[in-house]
Amino acid sequence: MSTVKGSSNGAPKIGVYICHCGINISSKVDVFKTVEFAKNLPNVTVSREYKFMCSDPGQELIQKDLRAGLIDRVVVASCSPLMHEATFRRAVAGADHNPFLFQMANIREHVSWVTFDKEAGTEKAMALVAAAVKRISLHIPLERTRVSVHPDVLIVGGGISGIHAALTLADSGKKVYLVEQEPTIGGHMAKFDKTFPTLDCAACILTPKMSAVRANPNITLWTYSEVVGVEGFVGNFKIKVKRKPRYIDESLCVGCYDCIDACIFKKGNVNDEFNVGLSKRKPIYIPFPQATPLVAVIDDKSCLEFKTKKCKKFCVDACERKAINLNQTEEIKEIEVGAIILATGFKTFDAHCVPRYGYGKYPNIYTSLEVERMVNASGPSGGEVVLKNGEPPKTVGIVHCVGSRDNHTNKYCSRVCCMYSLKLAHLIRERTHAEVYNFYIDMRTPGKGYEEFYEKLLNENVHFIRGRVAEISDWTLTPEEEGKLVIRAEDTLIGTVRRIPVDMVVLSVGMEARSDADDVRRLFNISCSKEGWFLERHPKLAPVSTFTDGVYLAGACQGPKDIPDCVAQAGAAAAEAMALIDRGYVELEPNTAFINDELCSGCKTCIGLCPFSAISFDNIKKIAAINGALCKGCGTCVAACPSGALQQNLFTDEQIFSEIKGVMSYV
Amino acid sequence: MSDNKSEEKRFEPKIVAFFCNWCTYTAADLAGTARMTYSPNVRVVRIMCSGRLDPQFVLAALRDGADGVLIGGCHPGDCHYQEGNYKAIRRFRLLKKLLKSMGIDDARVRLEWIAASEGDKVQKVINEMTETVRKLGPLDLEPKAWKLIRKTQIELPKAPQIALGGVS
Amino acid sequence: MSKPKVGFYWCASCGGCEEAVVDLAEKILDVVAAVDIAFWPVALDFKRSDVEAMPDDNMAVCFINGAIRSSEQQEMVELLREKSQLVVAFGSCAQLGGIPGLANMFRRQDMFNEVYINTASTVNDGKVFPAVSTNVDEGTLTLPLLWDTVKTLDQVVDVDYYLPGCPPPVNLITDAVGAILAGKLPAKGSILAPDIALCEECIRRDTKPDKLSLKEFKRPFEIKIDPELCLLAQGLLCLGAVTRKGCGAACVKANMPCTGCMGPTDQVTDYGAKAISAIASLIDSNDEKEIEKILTNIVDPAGTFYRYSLPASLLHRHYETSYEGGRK
Amino acid sequence: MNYAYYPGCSLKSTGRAYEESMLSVFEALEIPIEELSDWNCCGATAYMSISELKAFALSARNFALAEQQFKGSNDVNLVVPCAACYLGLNKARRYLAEHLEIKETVDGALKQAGLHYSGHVHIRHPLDVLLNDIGLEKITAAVKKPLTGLRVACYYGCQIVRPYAEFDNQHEPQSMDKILTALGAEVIEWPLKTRCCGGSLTGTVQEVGLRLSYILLKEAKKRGCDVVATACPLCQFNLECYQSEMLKSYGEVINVPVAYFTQLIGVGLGLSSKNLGLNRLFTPLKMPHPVKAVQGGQRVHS
Repeated sequence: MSTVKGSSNGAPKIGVYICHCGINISSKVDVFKTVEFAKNLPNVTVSREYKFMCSDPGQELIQKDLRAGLIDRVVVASCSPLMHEATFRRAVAGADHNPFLFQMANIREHVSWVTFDKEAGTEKAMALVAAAVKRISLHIPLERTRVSVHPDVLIVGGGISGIHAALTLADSGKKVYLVEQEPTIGGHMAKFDKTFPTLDCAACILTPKMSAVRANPNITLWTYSEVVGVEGFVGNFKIKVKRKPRYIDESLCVGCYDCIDACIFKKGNVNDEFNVGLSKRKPIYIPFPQATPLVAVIDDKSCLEFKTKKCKKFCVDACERKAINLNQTEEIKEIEVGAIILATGFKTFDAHCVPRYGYGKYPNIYTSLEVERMVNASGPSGGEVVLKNGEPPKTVGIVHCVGSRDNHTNKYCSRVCCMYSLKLAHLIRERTHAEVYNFYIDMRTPGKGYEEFYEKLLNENVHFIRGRVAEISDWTLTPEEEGKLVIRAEDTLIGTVRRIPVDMVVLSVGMEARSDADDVRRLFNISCSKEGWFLERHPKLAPVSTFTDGVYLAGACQGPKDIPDCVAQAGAAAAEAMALIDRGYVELEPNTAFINDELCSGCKTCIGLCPFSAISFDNIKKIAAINGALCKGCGTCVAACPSGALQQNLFTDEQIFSEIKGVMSYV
Repeated sequence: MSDNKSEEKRFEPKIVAFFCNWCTYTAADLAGTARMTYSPNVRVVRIMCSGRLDPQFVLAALRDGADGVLIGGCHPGDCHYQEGNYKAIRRFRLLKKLLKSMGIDDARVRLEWIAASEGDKVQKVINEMTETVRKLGPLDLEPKAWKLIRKTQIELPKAPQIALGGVS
Repeated sequence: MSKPKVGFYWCASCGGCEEAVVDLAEKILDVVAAVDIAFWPVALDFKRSDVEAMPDDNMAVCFINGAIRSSEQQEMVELLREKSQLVVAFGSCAQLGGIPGLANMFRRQDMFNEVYINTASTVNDGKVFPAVSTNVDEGTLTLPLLWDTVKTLDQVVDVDYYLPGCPPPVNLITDAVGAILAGKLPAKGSILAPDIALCEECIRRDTKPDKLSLKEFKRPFEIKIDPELCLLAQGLLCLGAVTRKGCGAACVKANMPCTGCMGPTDQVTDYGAKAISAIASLIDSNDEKEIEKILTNIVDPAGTFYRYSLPASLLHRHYETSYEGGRK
Repeated sequence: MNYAYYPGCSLKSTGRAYEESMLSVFEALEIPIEELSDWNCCGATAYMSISELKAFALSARNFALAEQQFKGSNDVNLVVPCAACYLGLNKARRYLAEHLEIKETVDGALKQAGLHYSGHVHIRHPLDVLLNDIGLEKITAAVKKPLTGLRVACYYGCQIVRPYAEFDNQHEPQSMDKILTALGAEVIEWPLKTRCCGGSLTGTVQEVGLRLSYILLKEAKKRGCDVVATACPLCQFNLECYQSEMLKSYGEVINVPVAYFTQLIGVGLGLSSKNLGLNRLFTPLKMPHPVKAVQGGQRVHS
């Protein structure tokens, strides 16, 4: 249905297009009634509906009317402008009209999807359409300003996601800064033994990529470093990176371990981060043999010299290359980049938070990550799965969903635990031939070859008990339970509570946002989901972009993910960054503030209000002056301007007043 | 609503909302994507930042027939433009003071910090706001402006005889 | 040919506007020479009947000052509108409601009680209030009805031009008269004053810091006011930045903050709201509690920010005291 | 900070020893506490299971009285030793705070009695008060006869930490452990701290109730404890009074003393066993190394 009217000359000719969005909108908004309503609004010459306005035929509807001169301004009532404003602006521009003679009415997210009653929905939709129509008459043609894009990219976080993104970009010839806060890249993946479902060893597939990073001339690798300052905007970020002193000259150290062997401490005396505390390291150390860069680091919190200034400093003498420099100080690097990829990863759930599982209270209760190290040939026990008493366990219980799918801790599913629990079950059985019990709520194995892996485990005589574990304790009732850990859980398949005595418990801890996630997101000016995961621009259509242009997400910092998903997303993030850089420029939204010199009294009210120092006082003209390139278009100064001399493109007082009148013009 | 006879009489307040583009408007979109049904009485006007909110807009909305105004911005410290929401809260505080002194129940104007992830808060706040204003009843500024003129024709009570008698 | 006829009339006002005409001093002679004064009750003996007798559009222009708040004023301005080709709202009261407009903060009866009962000097045992009609032996005496709500001139009749100020500055008056006589008039509805804020002509502008922020607001009697320094920078609520220029910053020169009699510039809809936005933006705190504390020294927001423009504001008047307003 | 004491029915009957010992301990530690005058049933169990609203109304009356009695202070700390009362009152306080419709009805009821509750009452368990208001330091300082060598199984029961973990961990409560450790006792590590004692089942389906308390005592004994410390009159009753029954049913001699944690504190503070109601215990409390007195910090053994 559609109607076309002539218009009195001079007056704007507005085209209104109402979208059904399949039935997403039309089920709660009477589209035809709305078209009728729009037709009778002032200056509306064309009023149409269409199933999917965002589709090509939908856009062509608009373009035809523009070309035919039936209309010179466009209002589309469909989804959120955050979703398709860009699409329709392109369409308008495509028909040789200024893209800013366009306004969108959000009748899906803000109406049909949130309104129960169709009549009410229709009324609300009409109000929003009326508002857009009133407003559009006041729109004027605007030009986007172009800003060139700096060709370099910053990647924060050197786990598998950061590594993959870095290599992808570097291979395309882009210069990349990879910043990692640990002394080595590799992240969590480097700690794993085998990877599901293929059971190929993590190191075998990761370490080549790590050394590739080291070798690639396009990648500047800054480990033991943190981003401390972010300024500027898409295409032109100014970054400050703090390089913590490792007291070893990276360019000289060859990773020969001589200094470490020479250390005054003959044995390790500090919990080894890489082995998640299962072993000790010395104050001077290399995290693990494949560390990248393969450079020693001195931990000044535990080094005798730094604590007492009384160390004999054998390490210094031991180093032939004189790489050790105890006077090294923290260094601030300032760089410019066009795009940023955040790959800051995750942390595992702290099992102490579920006291009823006895982690930290009873011996032989381990987290999955600890067991990963245990089963790892290069791990603290050289790959042996052993109890505290050195014996191999005869029975092992693996508890799923620790810190996942639980109202007391995290509501969400961590997505990887079922699969890695199966993997650990397999490895433990392989190493010890122990009886392994998996306690699960649901077995979640979506993914290529995942279900098959589960199938395989079922045939390896691993026990599966469907039910959340109630408690783990040393409270024994029968002689055979003596000296064991008793797992109490309801077996929901046979409908009874079971007590299973085991020698060792593995708590399959879930994934959580890093504790510093909130600082990081503020630093980069992006949002977080409730759980602390970085928020993507759109869950489906913009999963690696953020609401801050030029900042992209890769890996588990955006939500729980397994390795394949992380790598895939890292590739996507790299591609987004590449697209931005290869375009070479960004077009800034023209919604900036501007000043009417004749009206400015030079009262200076606005100047102090701009957080971007875009406003200055022109001492010759004695009025305020705005630097359009610095203005980000918040409009704070506009609201403050006492004489209305300041206005904001696309959000002038007039336009907003008319929009208000519009929404209040009820049918 | 008309599908329910008993509710036909119920007063449906009109509320104008000013939502900042980056947090609250996005949260409202999220509420939509999550299909969180809420009361249809609120009409959203999008501004880039709560710092753009000129108190004039609030009064204009009331003058144009709104019974309440809802303002939504990013949580303190989260402003996409760093400090816009701080300017908003300063103005809002003084505006509330003015409205109070003008005899308008300041519950009719509400400011909420709603982050992009808080779709449920959008639902909650809008429902609450609708109920609050429903309880307060219609503000009805615009029509009243005209009624006032008619009112001027109402006669005052006659004064007692003696009053001017003494004068004459 | 006969000289153009001119009328002056006052409604709810203090008489200051009439004074302003007298302030024209010798210039007034030029005016008198140029025009016939057809109606000016304050100065010359004219009666309403004289006006009623005039043919429509008989006067070239009628300057009306004062707000409109009684049936009589309404009748008069409607009459004068008929008889004049141009009507000029003269002064803050006619343009915005002015000081009398602050009566819109109260009920009529409350004011009567205050004036005819509560004031210390009043003796009124009979509790007599002005009444529209009163019977006495000689017959019935009538008084105009005092409205509950004060209005601006253009809320009652169609207005062609506005002369802002309390009272309008002499130079603006002469310019206006000149323009009218010369027929060089701007678009209908224009305000016959520069469309730019007072800071522009303020002698203290250069002393205003580029980035001004305020930790507290002070009231004139609370401090010794620096005669050079920007008054806002001294913490005084000087509304110059929100107010139209044209007065030569007279008050500021006299070491007193601008209170806004010239009204807002053309781009501003609601003077008070805009003032609030501008002033509040300068508060030097992001903490709600502290902000509240800083605001406590703004004791009468309505009286401060709507001193001259309450009837012209978007809210017009106090809500709950209006007849229909508020919750019953 | 002043405290209002809400005894509830138990502490005036079966739980007398709890009242006596708690009040003496408070006195010894110079904690001002004043019994709530004209208090009534907390509304727990019976009422709660039949008509919540009535239960809330009963609780609310106590709150209103408390506010009345302590007009001066704007916040009243209602000390509630009985676990059932503690939970019942706590639940009522929360519901009144969170559900306006309930508050309105209850207010109406209170109005009838010329009372008003404005929501300024806090429900505090003695454990909470001693640990968080008074503090271990002050308690340690007051110790006269350290409980050294006394192996205690701290038993919290179900109602103090569930469903509302107001002041302690729901699954692994620690407050009693900390306090008694401060008094020199050796608290044993056992996982049954909050496992059901059988509750009112011992009165209804005895064999079930009995089994539940038996499990607790058996485990406590197995871990070599000298005494089980409780914080609930019903738990104390169940665990103490049925030990002979257990002998009958399970052929096992239990004979473990079950004392209120306040009694043990009292012993540590050197209060007379009469003031602590120790004489009321069925199985008398035996100190491992009888301590005569503390002379110049030196313990002298007889």
